[in-house]
Amino acid sequence: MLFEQLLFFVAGLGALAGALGVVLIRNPFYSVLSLVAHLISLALLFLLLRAEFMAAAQVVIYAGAVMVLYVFVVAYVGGSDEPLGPEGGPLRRIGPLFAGVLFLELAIAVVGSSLDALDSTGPEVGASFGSPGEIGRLLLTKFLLPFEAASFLLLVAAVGAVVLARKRRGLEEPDDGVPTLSVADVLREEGAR
Amino acid sequence: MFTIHLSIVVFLPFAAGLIAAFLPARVGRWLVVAATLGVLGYAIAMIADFDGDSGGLQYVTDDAWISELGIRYQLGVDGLNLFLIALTALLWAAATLWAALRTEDRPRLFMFNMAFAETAVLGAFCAQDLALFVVFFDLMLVPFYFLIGGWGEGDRVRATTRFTIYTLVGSLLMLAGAIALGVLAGPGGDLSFSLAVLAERPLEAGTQQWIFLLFAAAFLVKAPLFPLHGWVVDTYRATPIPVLVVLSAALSKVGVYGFLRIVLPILPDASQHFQDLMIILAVVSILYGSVLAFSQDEARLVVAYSSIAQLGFIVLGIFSLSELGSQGALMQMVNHGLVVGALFFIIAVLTARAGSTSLARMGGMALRAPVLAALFLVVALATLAMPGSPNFVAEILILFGTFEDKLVYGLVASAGVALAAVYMIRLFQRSMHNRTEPSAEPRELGGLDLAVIAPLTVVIVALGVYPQVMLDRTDEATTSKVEAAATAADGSPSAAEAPQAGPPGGGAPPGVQVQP
Amino acid sequence: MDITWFVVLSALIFATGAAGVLTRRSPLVVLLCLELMLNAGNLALLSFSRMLGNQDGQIFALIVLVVAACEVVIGLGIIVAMYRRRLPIDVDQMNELRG
Amino acid sequence: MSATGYGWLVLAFPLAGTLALALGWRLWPGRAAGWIGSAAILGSFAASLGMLFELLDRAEDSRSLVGTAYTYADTAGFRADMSILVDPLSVFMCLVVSGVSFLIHVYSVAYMTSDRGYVRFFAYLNFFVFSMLLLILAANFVVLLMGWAFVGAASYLLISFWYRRDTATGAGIKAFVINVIGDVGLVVGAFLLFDGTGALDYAGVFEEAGNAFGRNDGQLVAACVMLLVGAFAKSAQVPLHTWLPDAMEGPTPVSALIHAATMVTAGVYLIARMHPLFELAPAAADVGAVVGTVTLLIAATIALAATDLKRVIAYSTMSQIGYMVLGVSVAAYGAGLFHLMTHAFFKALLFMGAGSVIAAMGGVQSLDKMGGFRKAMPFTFATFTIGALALAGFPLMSGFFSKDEILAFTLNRGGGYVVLAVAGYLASGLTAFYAFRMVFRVFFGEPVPEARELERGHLHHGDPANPATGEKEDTEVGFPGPEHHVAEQAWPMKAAMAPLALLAIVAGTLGIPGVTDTLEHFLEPTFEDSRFLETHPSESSEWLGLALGGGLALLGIAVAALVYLRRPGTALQLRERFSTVHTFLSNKWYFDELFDAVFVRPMAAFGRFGRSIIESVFVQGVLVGGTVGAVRVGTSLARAIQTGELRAYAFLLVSGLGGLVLYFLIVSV
Repeated sequence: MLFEQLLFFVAGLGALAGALGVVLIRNPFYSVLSLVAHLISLALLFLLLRAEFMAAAQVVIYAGAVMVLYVFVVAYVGGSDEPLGPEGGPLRRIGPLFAGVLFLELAIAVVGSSLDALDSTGPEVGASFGSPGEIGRLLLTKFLLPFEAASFLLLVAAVGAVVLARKRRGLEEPDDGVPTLSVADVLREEGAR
Repeated sequence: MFTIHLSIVVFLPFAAGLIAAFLPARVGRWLVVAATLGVLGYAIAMIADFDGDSGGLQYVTDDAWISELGIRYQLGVDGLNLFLIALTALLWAAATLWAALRTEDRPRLFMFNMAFAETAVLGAFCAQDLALFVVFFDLMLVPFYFLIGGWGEGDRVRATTRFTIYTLVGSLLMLAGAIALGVLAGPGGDLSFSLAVLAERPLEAGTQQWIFLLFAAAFLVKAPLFPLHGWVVDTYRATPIPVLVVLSAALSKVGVYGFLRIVLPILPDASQHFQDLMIILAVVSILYGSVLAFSQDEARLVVAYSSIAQLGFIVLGIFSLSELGSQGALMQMVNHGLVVGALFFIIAVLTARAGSTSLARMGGMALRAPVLAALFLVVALATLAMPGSPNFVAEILILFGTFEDKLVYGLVASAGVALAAVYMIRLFQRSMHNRTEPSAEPRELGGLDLAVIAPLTVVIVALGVYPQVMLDRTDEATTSKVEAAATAADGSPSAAEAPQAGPPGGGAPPGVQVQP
Repeated sequence: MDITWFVVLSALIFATGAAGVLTRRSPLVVLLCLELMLNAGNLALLSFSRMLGNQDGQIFALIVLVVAACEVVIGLGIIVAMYRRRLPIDVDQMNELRG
Repeated sequence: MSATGYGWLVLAFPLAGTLALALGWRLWPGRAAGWIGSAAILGSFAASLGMLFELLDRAEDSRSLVGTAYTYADTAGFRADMSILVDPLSVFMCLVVSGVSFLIHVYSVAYMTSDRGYVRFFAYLNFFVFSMLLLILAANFVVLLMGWAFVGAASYLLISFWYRRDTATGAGIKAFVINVIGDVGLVVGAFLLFDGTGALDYAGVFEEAGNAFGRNDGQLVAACVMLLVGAFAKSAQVPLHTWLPDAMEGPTPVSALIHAATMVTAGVYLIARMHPLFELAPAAADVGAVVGTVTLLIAATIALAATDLKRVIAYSTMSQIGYMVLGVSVAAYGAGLFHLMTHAFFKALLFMGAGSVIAAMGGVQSLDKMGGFRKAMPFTFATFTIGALALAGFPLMSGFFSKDEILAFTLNRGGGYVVLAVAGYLASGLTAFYAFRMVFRVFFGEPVPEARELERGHLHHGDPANPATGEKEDTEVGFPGPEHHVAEQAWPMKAAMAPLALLAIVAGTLGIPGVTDTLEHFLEPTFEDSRFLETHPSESSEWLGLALGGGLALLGIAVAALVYLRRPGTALQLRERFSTVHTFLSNKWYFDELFDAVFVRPMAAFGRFGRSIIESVFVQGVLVGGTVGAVRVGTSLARAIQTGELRAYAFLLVSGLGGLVLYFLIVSV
């Protein structure tokens, strides 16, 4: 029990610190690293919640793959220090206030909730709860449709990213002589060029 | 024996338009023309096959659509919409043919929108479910928005904005009315929007009245009738000709058709209650439209205002609440569609020769273009309801229907017949006779233009020689539609708040209408 | 540990992320803060899943993960495209979509 | 073949002619179109004769036949068939119309030779004859209206035949619009009858009228008055007459055919056809009689002052139609129709002669510029004089018997009708005067250069110009063309004029009081139900009337001879002496100005007002502008939220979320 509590507080503080780091650090590169720390802490919390598969996915996909993407982009764009100063108008200054109010509301909602189960550690669950096997079975039976939709979404996002990031002729870079054909070109009426 | 599926008729153009959008333009445009001709063929087969003795619906399609709200996909044909469908098919065939021959700018998109518009209009005419009708009614706006905005002339942005917003506001009022009608008429959540069901669920007279006003607003804007015709001027100026033909000939009929199909059977007491108001609007439209038609210099606007006057006649016929009047109104819808379509094509031809739509710049075309002059003459005479034209039969029925109960209004309206002679003959004379303007280049109709205009003229003449072909098939249906509203005058329970002093068995004498 | 702790922690992380979205100017960091908010959501989903002893919540979280991945891909793609067009990478200077 | 079969043939010939000419307008070379058109009308005339003989074969009480082709319109109690009525009246009218039309077609074959619109002219002319025959043969109001309106349209087309003249097209519009007003009158009249009797066919209406309406029943009188409006519009009776003088813009054969011999008599035919109704509604018949009398007087006075040759004849037409309307309105049907027939002969003849003179003048129509054509055009002189004698009612000419029979009949009705008869006699004196004013001014006196040239065999060719405005003519459509050689020289014109001259002399023998009553006897079956059938003036009073009329005619001619032959300056002196009267008359009693002030200008003003105020301020400004404006305001509010700032959107989102949570917190408490 104590171990779990200890782990919760360590991981929770880690996650919180990571989150604050993301928000407060001015250098985007360190923000990314801070997010990695946050994600790993979160993965620990997931373990506490008996979501082994999700914890693994969190570390492998998020902290691993996605964050690498971030790092690359930061490196490419060149993460310059951003002033945390007053620019951006009044909205920017009251931003934290809004966030605080939101947290208060949510906290009141959770604490003041009459849901008794919240104050428990949850029911006893079998050893296979949250295991990759269980999740896989659910994905291919009960949640087949969302699963397929998600895969399609990924495909669309991939195509979208290609279209967005590809080189364009005649805008800012000299023509490299390689003709490109986009989906938009196919759909455009002839004569409208 | 083949069976007629209305869904095919309705959606054929849309499907063709969609396919054509992915074909090369020169193939695609002819595919759309072929589809409109197919619909026309279907419509002709329907007229031939139609059982004129039955007043009921034929070729019915009836499926559940949104069952939670009691909305059904219900299509059907009776005498009321048979010829309007044929009219729509004919005009779209003519207009797409016309467009196929000359639209150079984004032809596939243009043709797709035309086809889409035909589907929407056919759907509105066929729909037998109020919700479905509303859907098609609003759907009509979409292709026309793009057609006018994308291919219009002159100040097309302003025209499109005004047209869309103004008619959309009307449509939204109707949507509100339709929802209210369905909800209030369906006690205890037993919702139904089927017109046949609604007609059997009479509402309180007071409720009927405000719902009537909502519907009337939508239909009168669409028609258009004075004073809700404000969108006409800009729109008629800007709209490209093939679009204008179908806009003026078919689209405007959906509004007045709505009165016969929906308002009269479902809101009989309110129709009776507002009879005088509607007749006054109609009469004012007739006179106002006529007077303005002959003080216009722009050919398109002459026809625009003449349409207002003609639609005034149609509304007058409908709200005479007599069988003769409605029969005449229905016939006039078809006739007006035919003549106005032909007129706009002719005006397009004239404009091409004069280089301007101004009557002052035309003139003297008859010498070099005798065939054009002859066709124009036939159409112009039909427009002014020359006896022997189908329009005459329609107008005499309307006037006879009106005279029965509302003699005074009828007499005032008949002045409109004389005024029609003034503006139509003026239009003919200014463009065909007198001296030729130096800037105009009179020349004869091309063969392809002739192929568009001549068939319309032939139909006009044929209907003038034998109008019975139409009356035979329509009169059962029209009679049944007016019945409820006409008898509401005789003191049915819900009309009790408007006591009538009418003679037994007859309609109320003019002016005895008591406003609560 | 009671589930309440997890949920409150999730709310705290969510609010922190929201504060970041509202205050930071670099779109890159805004995206990071969005990740924070999504992860806070995931934490809440898993907490409730544990509370109910039902694995459906975990599937939800997984889907959120997918969505987050997509968002990252598109978001970063936009940032790269902006960079290559020499556009300022600053959310306060982007208002092309003004109506 | 049955009589109705011939009836359909009567219609079929000119219709076929119209279609053949119109559709084959490029095929017909030279004068072929003219001869085709003439042949079609001759066929019609032959078929009319066929009808006549078929009818004569039948017993007198079964001489009314209806032939139905198909149901034209039948719905909700409204029933109209495409049907024709063959009875003595319609046969008589068919004979007159097709006969005179044939001669005028023949005349036109030559007269229109050099016109570029030759084929078009004959297509219109055939269409006109078809329409007129349809009007005559109609067996119900719907078909009647069809013929009625077709006639109007044909007349419009023919008046504006030379459509480069804006005076011609203007006159066409005027004629058409007034005719449509008449049509509307007929429609209303037909409704009032339909409302009472439930029928639209003549037989049904007449049968039921007696049961449905009492004598002088308000609705019936109203119906008859509306029918009269139609009749007046078509027959150019006051106040709907102003189109007729203007219609002289059309080619002269048109004036002869439409605006003298046939179309304008349609009103007379209508009243005769509707006589059972008018006898039930004597009040309406009296309206007809009074209007007829007023018209005959007014027109005769205007004719005294008019200087345009064709317009003088046009006013005389109005005046003569006035006599006919008076006749049929006072139930002198036989006499009225008799006059219709003789008038058709001599008026067509007069117009043909006038056409010949105008051709000789190179298109000039003013009497002031004519003179001395007697020697140059002996044939025209002879026939024109015969026509003028008949018009004046010179003893033993055709007009003498027919006109005076009407007046004798009117006198015989007694009471207030005596006043009408007196006016009629007065006008007959004026008629003789202006008829011979024409003869003397055109054919006597010092020959004008054109006449001298013609005497030497040369035809004068003026510059083609519009006689009304002096504007240069567009000879591509405008007549007379440069190679116009018709005056006195074309045999078809003479061939048409000679029979008419003969008829103008001898047609009176069909109804010499006490000697012959052929026409009246033939028409009797149609009018046998008339209450006035037996109330015929006595022979002696008729002869007394004839003597009086003949005397007045001689007096008129004598005065004209005095003024224009013996003392040529008198006319000018008179004009100066009575300049007010002259101005009044030469301005045609200011009817045009009256209409202009009462209808045209207010309408135009309202049109301008509507365009500038109602349209732009109210309809487009307030209604459309208001709606669009309201939507615009709404959208600009919505646009204000769309700042494009990411942060603003994020704030909106977070506030929304916060608000939502707050809402649930509050609700759950």
